[in-house]
Amino acid sequence: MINPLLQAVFLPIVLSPIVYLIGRRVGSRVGWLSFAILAYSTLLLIYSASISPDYFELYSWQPFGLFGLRLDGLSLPFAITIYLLSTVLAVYSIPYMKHRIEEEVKDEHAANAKHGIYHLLYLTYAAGMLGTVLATNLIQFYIFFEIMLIPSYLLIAEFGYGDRAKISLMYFLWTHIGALLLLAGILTTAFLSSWYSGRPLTFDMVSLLPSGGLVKNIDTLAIPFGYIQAIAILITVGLFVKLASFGLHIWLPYAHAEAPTPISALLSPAMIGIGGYAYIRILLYLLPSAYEYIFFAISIWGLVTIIYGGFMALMQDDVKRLLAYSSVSQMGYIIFGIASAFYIGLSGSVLQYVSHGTGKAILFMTAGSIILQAHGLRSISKMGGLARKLPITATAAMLGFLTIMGIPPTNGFQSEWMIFYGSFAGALERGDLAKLIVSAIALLATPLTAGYSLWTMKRIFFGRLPENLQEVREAPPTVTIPLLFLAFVGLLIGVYPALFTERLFPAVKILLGG
Amino acid sequence: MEPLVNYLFVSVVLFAIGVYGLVTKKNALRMLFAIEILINAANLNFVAFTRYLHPTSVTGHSLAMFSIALAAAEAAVGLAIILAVFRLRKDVDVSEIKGLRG
Amino acid sequence: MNEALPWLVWILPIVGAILTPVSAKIGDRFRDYLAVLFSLASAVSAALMIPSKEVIHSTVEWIPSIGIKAGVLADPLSVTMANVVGWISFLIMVYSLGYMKGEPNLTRYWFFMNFFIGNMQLIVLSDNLLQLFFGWEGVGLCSYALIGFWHSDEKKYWVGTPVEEGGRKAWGREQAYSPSHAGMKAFITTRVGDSAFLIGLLILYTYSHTFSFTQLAEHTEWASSLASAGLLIPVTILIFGGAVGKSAQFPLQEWLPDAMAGPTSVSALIHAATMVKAGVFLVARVGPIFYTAFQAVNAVPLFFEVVAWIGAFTAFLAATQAVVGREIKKVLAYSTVSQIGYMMLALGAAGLVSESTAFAGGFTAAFFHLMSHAIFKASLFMAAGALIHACGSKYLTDMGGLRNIMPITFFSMLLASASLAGIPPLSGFWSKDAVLAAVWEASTPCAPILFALAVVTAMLTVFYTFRMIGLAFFGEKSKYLKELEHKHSSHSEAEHHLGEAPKVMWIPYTILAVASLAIGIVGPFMETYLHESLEHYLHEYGFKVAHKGFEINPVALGGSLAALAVGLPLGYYIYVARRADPAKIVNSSSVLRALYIFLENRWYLNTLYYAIFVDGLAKFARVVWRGLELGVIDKWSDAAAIASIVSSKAGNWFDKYIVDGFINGLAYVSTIFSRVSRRIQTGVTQNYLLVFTIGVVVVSIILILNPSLLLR
Amino acid sequence: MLDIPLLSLMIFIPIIGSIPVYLLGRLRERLAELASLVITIVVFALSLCMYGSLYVSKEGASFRFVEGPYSWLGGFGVDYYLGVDGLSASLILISSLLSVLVVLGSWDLITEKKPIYYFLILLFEGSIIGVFCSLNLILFYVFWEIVLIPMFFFIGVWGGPRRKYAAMKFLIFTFVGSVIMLLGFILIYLFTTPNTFNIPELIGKIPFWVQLLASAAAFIGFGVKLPVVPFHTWLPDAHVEAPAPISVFLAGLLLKMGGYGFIRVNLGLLAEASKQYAWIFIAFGILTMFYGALVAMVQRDLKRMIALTSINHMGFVLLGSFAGISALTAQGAVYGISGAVFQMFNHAAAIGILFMLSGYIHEQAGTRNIDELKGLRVGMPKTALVLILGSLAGMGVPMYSSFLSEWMVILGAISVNRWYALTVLIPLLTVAYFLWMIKRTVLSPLPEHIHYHDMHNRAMIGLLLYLVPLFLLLIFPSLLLGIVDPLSLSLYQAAGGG
Repeated sequence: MINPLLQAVFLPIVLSPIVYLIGRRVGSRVGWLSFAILAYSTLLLIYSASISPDYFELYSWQPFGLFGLRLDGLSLPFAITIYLLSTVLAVYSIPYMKHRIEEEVKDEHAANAKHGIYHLLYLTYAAGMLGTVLATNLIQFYIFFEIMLIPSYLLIAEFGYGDRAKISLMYFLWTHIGALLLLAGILTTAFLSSWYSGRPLTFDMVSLLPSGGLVKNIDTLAIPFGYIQAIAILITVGLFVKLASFGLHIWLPYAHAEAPTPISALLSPAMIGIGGYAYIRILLYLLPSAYEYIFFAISIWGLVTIIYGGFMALMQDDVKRLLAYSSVSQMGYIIFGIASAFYIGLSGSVLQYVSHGTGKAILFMTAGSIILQAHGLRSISKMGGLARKLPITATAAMLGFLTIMGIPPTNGFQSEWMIFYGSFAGALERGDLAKLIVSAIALLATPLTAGYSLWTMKRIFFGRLPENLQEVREAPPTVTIPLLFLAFVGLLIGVYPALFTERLFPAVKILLGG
Repeated sequence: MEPLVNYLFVSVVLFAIGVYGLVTKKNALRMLFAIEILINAANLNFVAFTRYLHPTSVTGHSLAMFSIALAAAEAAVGLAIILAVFRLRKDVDVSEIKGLRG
Repeated sequence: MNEALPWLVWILPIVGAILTPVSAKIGDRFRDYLAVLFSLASAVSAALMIPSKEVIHSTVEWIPSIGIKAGVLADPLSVTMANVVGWISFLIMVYSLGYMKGEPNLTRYWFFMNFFIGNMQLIVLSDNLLQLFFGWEGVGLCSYALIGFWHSDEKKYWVGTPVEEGGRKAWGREQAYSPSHAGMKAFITTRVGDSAFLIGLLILYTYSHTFSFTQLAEHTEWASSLASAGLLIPVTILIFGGAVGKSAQFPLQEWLPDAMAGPTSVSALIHAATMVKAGVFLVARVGPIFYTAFQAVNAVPLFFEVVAWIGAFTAFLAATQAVVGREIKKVLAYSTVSQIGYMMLALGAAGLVSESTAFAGGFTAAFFHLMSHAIFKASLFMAAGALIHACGSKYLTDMGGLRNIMPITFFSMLLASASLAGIPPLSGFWSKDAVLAAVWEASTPCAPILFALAVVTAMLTVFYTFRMIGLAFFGEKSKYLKELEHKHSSHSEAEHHLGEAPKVMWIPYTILAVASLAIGIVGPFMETYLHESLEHYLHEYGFKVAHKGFEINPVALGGSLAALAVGLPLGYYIYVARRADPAKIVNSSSVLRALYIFLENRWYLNTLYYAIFVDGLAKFARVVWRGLELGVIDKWSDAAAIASIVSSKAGNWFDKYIVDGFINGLAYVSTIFSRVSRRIQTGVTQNYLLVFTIGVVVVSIILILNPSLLLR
Repeated sequence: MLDIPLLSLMIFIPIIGSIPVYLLGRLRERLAELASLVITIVVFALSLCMYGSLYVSKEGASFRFVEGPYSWLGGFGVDYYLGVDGLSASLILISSLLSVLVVLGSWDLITEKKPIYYFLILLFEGSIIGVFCSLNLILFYVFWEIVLIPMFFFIGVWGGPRRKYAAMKFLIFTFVGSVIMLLGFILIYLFTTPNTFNIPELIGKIPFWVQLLASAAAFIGFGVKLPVVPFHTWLPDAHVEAPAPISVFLAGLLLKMGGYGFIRVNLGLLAEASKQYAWIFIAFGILTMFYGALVAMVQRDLKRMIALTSINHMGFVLLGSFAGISALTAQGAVYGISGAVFQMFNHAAAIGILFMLSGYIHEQAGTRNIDELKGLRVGMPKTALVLILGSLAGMGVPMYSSFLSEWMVILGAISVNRWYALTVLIPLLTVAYFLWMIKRTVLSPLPEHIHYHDMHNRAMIGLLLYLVPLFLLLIFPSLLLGIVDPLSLSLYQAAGGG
């Protein structure tokens, strides 16, 4: 098969207009088509992963260097997660968006057109995310970083709930500002690299170029440390907006709560975590010393984010908002793992992305199925005892919560122990007592997650069933099967993490110069 | 033979008459006649100067011929305009025609 | 000897669990029996491991890139434990057939029961801490799910005494909880301990680079490096934290009494016989390793001090609370906590001995007590379940005089509680004796205090045991029972009539009761057998072996006999013979009354925790939400937007009035100028001519006046 | 290939063809539309050939398809002298492309005086192509002035309510500007040996003080066209009054004349002066960018907003070209100058679709007032979709090549002086006001009483055509930069850099 990665990224984009046109005819059923496309692309990913543990595709892209797609141990978990979720959610969207669009548009022709638009944007969005994690060129990375932003913005603006106009605008502006800061950081890096190394300006992060690409960890050059600090701060803040870390997170609860649920289930697990990927991929590749300089600060930041998100989640009554805040908290874990300065910790946060991906996707989908079955009910205080009416949903929700709580045998536990182990190890390697204490505090904060998760579980699924919910029935298989499938994947990785770790650990080790 | 000054004097007189007529008369036809007188004054000068300064050449005479022909054409055009104006407003009083007003 | 056996022991039940939803499709009875079958298979394969003398240790790759292996380790410790767990679980599964008959959603029940057995056996048999932690959280999950089995929270399933049933409020908080709440409480509380456990685990791993027990025991360099980092004591104690949570020791004991909201079979299996022992088992697993570690760096074995003290205190605390328990299951729960305190105490004492040969003593004692307690407490719980089933009430005060109505239950419960009270020659007597002996032999200054605490606890144990028996089986039938009987006689087709429990229920707990008797009879030999096998096991951890035979420590014997001598008559006098009315005694003096309420409210610890960790955190969260999130952070984007709009408005104003205004101003000036200048243009030809002529004249005059202008 | 006078064809086919088109239009107006479409397409085809051959023979730096010099006013060094390099080629390409699209768009939007309208369109196209490929300053000036005539009539005849004012303002500004520019040319002619107006012969021969004066003159001349703040005030009015297709010409092509002039004359002829005093131009460029962006944000009239956007975008051109000429490294120069050219190209397409949209919206909703346009998402979904896509092109977010060009310029700027990194904020502002506009118009709820009618598919496709090159160039920027980069390099080296 020729250049599978290129296909995997561009097939959805290229085919999306066709999907749109077909969608105009067949309405929501076009979801099966986009499901097929994404499934095929996922297979392509797996195929290219099977070719070699570090699989490249490079295309000329003057004047910015190479248009490269790279599937190595680091990007593999992200890529697989993204496309897996997109594939599964494509199926899930069929019933959900049918319901969602019928709420607004009565006329059948217009509704079909909307389905077409939805899937057009959906495919572009998925491809954008994949491109971001596969990119080897900073400019290319940024382009995909934005390409994934635009369709999601349109999806929220077009299909969202509530004051979607304002919220989508807020979403776009916040994340775009973050992206710009990131870009500023990237450009400065590239410039410094070319100035101080005397090489021409380039943005390629693949060192096997004739030109040599960007100098790996450019701080080996004689660059004033002030610049490096500046870059570190720029990139950190830029990416932490995407990661919705404490203080920069405010766009997230709005966006995730008001987006149509399949998109929330893609935004929250798949997209925001990409910030973490970028952090590992870019900052550690280019500026280890900057990382050394900043990792303690961001570990504190991560800790604050963990706890803060947890507390905010406790306060929520809207189930999707609650999940959104829990995402903030989970991103805190990713940040914390990144700050561990130890390869297992970083790999832990990569796995955390995967596990949060499965877990939070499950949770959002369960929320969606409740919304679907209980006719738009989102207020937790009006729920209760739903476990009897929605047994499968309840089971899936339990598994989802277990995943984000990090309870074995879900994959949440694997990522959790790796993150904290890495954090301890990093602290002890440096004999850094403060870091050790911070890590301990962070670990002791995990019952908070358990707290809000189980409490939510109790309030939604246990206890008395309100009168108005007596007629609720279990969701259709197009909803439940994706749920169970994701749950299965989560458990699989949880029991046998070597699926990812075998390639992940070495890759991260190299990044850390280990 | 007559000194040049006499010719010049005559032409000045003619010129003054022409200017006088041109400025004072409001009737377009009269003004046209006045212009004719002006031109003839000029012609007289041409011929006179040539005769006295370059007795051999005929530049002045030819210029005079040229201007007479021109005057004829000009008179024709002028008459045409005047007729047009007359048709327009049963009158050829120039002071009423203020189209050039800025 | 087949290496697959240990694997089977924990994988079979999990397979059974996974099959449950499938078999439920075939038929309910099929589902139930299949589930029981799987637990039996697990128990059998556990039994098949006994004959082997040598240790089975088989591993498979798990996370190769960092050299983490999954594996099973079947040594005497785990094999014995596996058998205890396996067989008791099997019996309880059988019991559930009767007890849970006719409940809805039994698929969930069977699934989690089997899943629990699997995870418990995983804890027991795993050869490394990480895998153990898997099982550890797994059983926690099952406990959560099964406590909350009746998650629709009807009042009858609540634990504790609701206010409308005459319950007391502590600090204005009702002391009764719904099943789902109780499950949540259990999970979160244990989760706290687990976090501590995880911290210890991970720090340990950073130094040892292995989770495997055998390797930890073999190379103890990690101990020295940990000690040099000053982390040895904290790490060991943090790991103990996990045990504290799981085994409901002080200060995390509060979840267990409320865990009684679950079905009684669950309480019997998870919250009496097996899961809560996981903590003890963990300490037993790591105890020897830590002991050798401490020896290696010859540090003060503070770890064991802590274990011993927490054990002793918890034992006392829970025993006092058991004395006033109103619900039969809660009494048993308190006693469970208290007995586990004994085991911890014994383990702690084991580590506090001067020379390593004596370690085996406390170790054996703890383990022996674990076994016997598992047996009689399971039996007690099942019997209690039968009582509740029969009476339809969980309150001791609603029972009474049942000995004639439920003779078998009475008989087995009597045996079991005698064993609990430590009446010779039942198993409880020997094991408790061994514990006391171990404590006495502990070479630490405060050994006498611990011993005293243990004896007092023993006394209380005897008392509350007989209180329970007395209230349940002796004396008059309670008013409640009379009404019940009357109701039944009026319409005999009532769903459950007051009488003996069905076979499927009474057979299991009778078996266990008898078993505790049997073990009691062969007590000394049992103890020596355990002692030897455990010594043999400890030997592999580099302990010196001193083949001391069975002997009775007179002091310990004296202690336990004294306890009996005090507790038994008192209990008999008040509750069996009913010679005195406890209510009167309590109300007689305000001190006693205050004490009674204090005990009934669990020393107010529960309410204290709620005040701090539930209300406190909720308040904090609300404050942050109002103040920071909505107050500050939410405003940022709006502020930015406003700023940019204002600035651009300013720019626009500049554009409109300054730049454009300037241009238009120029145009205006020029128009004024032209308006002035156009006045000249009258349009009358003569005027133009006149001007022209004048001009000519003027020019010519100038030229005439000064011709030089012309001639230049 | 060189034996065909390709450039003259491209100039004179439209100019001469305009007369029959007019006459046909007198017979039946439809004929005028079709005929002008045919002619523009022919020209587009020719320009494609021209561009293709240039692209194949990667010679962006040197002039090709040279015609002449044929003496015209022999005595004064005024020759008929044509030729194209990378710069002119790309601009000619976009001009011919836009002409086709504009003719298409005018079918819907222009209803009266069609024959004369198409006559002027063709005249405009021919003359602007002339501007872009004439190698003689006077010839250049002549075409430059001819361009004004049709534009003046476009605004004055087909314009909106205040068309007289706008047309006059436009004419005065640009005319004054170009006269000053002419003075500069004459200055060059007088004080340079050999006395000639032919650009290739002048390169590198102009004394420095002449360069200073001339570049001052040229700055005003081109600056008015570009436009540079504060010479920009004619532009919003002209745009607001002009009919939509003409706004496309205005912003898409007329402004490019300014950019072209800056690069061709200031960078090509007056290199030293430009290099030395680049910071002045750069300062003006940055001022223009911020100014346009800021002022655009509060506009109520959609079209006025877009007009100011194009001011903002053209600021990039000024910044890029002068940052490039004064760059420290050859690469910075390439980023700057190529970025500027690239930006001109992209802006032509992006602003084209936006102006056409404003026209359609005005036609369909009867207003262009952002506050009165509500719920387009429901009311006119197709238009809303195109509006969003177009705005994305205007924002320079990386879905289109406009992102690449803007960032190339910024890169070039930064490589001159770190403080120019300030311009990173510009794309942010742009995004902000575009999204705000979209929020208010597209995403707002549709009031009951309003009933819009949506554009039909042909118009939609006609609009989406604008986006094709943008998207293509995002993935294959080398299609354009391949021939522009050599030019930028040679300019940079000619200016004594690198």
